[in-house]
Order: sequence, then structure tokens, then C-alpha cells
Amino acid sequence: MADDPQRNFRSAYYEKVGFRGVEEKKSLEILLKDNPLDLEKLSTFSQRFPLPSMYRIHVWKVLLGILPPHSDSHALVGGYRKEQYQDILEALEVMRYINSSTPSTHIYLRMFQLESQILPRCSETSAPDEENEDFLSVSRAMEEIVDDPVDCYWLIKCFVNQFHTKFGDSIPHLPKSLEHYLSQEEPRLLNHLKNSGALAQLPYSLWFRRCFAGCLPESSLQRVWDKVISGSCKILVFVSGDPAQLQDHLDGHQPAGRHRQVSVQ
Amino acid sequence: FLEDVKCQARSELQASDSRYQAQRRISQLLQTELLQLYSRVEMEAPARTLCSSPPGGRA
Amino acid sequence: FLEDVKCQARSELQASDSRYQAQRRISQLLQTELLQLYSRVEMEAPARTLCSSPPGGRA
Repeated sequence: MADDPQRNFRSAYYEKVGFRGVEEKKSLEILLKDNPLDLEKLSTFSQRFPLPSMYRIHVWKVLLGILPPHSDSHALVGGYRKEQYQDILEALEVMRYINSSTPSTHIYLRMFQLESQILPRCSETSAPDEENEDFLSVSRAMEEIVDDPVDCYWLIKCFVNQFHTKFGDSIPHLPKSLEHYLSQEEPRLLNHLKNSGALAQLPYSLWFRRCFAGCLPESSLQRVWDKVISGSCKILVFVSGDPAQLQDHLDGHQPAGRHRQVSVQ
Repeated sequence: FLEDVKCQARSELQASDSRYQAQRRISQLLQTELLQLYSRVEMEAPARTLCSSPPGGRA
Repeated sequence: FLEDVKCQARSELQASDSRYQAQRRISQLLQTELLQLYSRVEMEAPARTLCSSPPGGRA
């Protein structure tokens, strides 16, 4: 028998009922007590484990630079972020880009456009194009995860910006990586997909551009975004190459994976 | 430790600056909007009494 | 020396803050101006073809 059967029993039990993260949560709590926070350690943690949901938003904000590493600056910087949000919102209202019936995701889009200096003239605002649709999907997904609108806007903005800056060049190559990955891991599946012509029909370019927003159930999406926010876009290939994800899509279940969890470690 | 203090100050300054930049963009947009609205008002003004009130004047 | 660095950081932050405040006041003035112009345009609109274009619309 092991030295501490009680403890082992507990760990095994936790794992079985899905509380695998008890130990992980403790180690994250220790990391979060650091001042300044160690971004590298937080990224590594987030790469290896799914973030406990109670700390997820805070860790994302730190990793995306919305909050600085120094915890004693959080109140000051948080206040600046809120003012910036309110200033932009107010101006868009006065200029009549938005009103009380504008959906929040469209408000976030206009705010983002204002800040990126790509806001079209009010009279020239047309139906959202493809790029806007990608932004809106990410917004809708983020809104499901984050309640506070100030946090939500900042997370969307910094997530989208970071995604484009960091992975913009890699995204076009991801379909090739997916094929390579499948040829290594699932050669039979790849052959089947190729021969049946299904591979060409998979909307993986959409999955990659939107980082799976709107394509995965929320709980899986959060885990994928943990990895993306902490610096890896390879996860997008692994999730796309997940046979269950592919199967779901080929079966015509839209959005794919609605019925079960994608295993994202 | 000194680096640490500098780093903290830098990130606070960046956040404050980003707030300023947003505000700058806002006033640029407002100015464009105002100019366009004025030119629209003025184009239509000659036919009306409106021209008696100078541009930029109160309503 | 550390005090010195902190002091410098503080004054930089103050400068950034006052730049922000100034820019904010400008935006607020412009917003007031814009609101007045909108209401003026709209008051006059019903009598004119102007009303066919939405407020905030084309110049």
C-alpha cells in the first residue's frame, strides 16, 4: 500500500469525478501570489493545465497585458481601462454609431474599429464583411464567458490583436500543418478524408480564423483559448485533427462538437 | 529591484497613454463628423434663414 | 536614488494624466457642439428633403 492511502484515494477520486485540478488550482494560487506576477510561469501553467474557471479571466487579463504584472498597479490600471471603455462608448453614442438597441457584440466591433482607426463613416457602415464576422464570432463567444462588459471588451480586443500579431503569419499554414499532423497520427482517417473529397470541404480555415469561436462548446473553447492566450496556436491544429471533431462535422452536426467535450489537456 | 520599479512605472504609463490615445482618436472623429455636418448645413443654408446664424454658432 | 526614480515615474504619469484630461475636455466640447448641430439639422429637416438622409448621415 502507498504511504498515504487516504490522500491517494482522494486524488484518484477527484480525478474520477472531474476535480483533477485540485492540486493544479493550489499551484496556480501560489503563482498568483507573486508580485510581480511571473508571466512566463503563468503561461507555462496555462499551456499545461486548463485554468480553473474562477481564475481564468484574471489570468487571461494578465497574459494579454490588460493588467500589468505588478498586482499593486491593478487598481490604477483597471481604472484606466474602464475610463477608456466609457470614453469610447460615449463618443460612439453621440456620433450615433450605436444606440440603446445595438447588440453588444456590434458595439464591441465599433469600439474596436474606432481604436484601430478603421471605423467607417457612419453613413457608410454596411453589413459586416468576413473579417467583421470573425470578430463578431469571437465577441459572441467571449460574451458567454465574461460577464463584465468592460472586461469583455478588453479581452476581445487584446485577444484579437494578439492573435493577429502573434499568429497572423501562421494561420495560412495551419491547413498544411493539419494535413501533416493527420498523416502522422491518423493516416487512415486522412486517406479517407482525401479520397472522399471531405478534406477540402472542412471549414478549417474558418475554425482557425475564429479560433473555434462558435464551433466548439463553451467549456472546450475556454480550454483551447487558455492555450492560445498563453502563446500556442498549435492547439488549433490538434483540435481540428481530433477525429471526433472531424466526425462531428462530417456528420453534419453544427457547430461541431456540440454534443460532447473535445479532450483538450 | 530598481528594474522592477521602472517596469511597474512603465506599464502604468502605457495604460494611461492608451487612454489618452483613444481620447485623441475620439476627438479626431468628432472633428471630421462636425466638419461634414457643417458643410452639409451650409450647402443647404443659402435657401434659408439659417445662414444668419454663423457656423459654429449655437442652435 | 530609488526615490528619485519613483519621483520621476510619478511626474511622468501626472503629465500623461493631464494630457488625457485636456483631450477629454476637447472631446466633450466637440460632443456638445455635435449634439447641438444634430438637433438644429433635425429641427429644420422636416420642411426639407434633408430628412430623407438619416441623422449622422452623408455630408
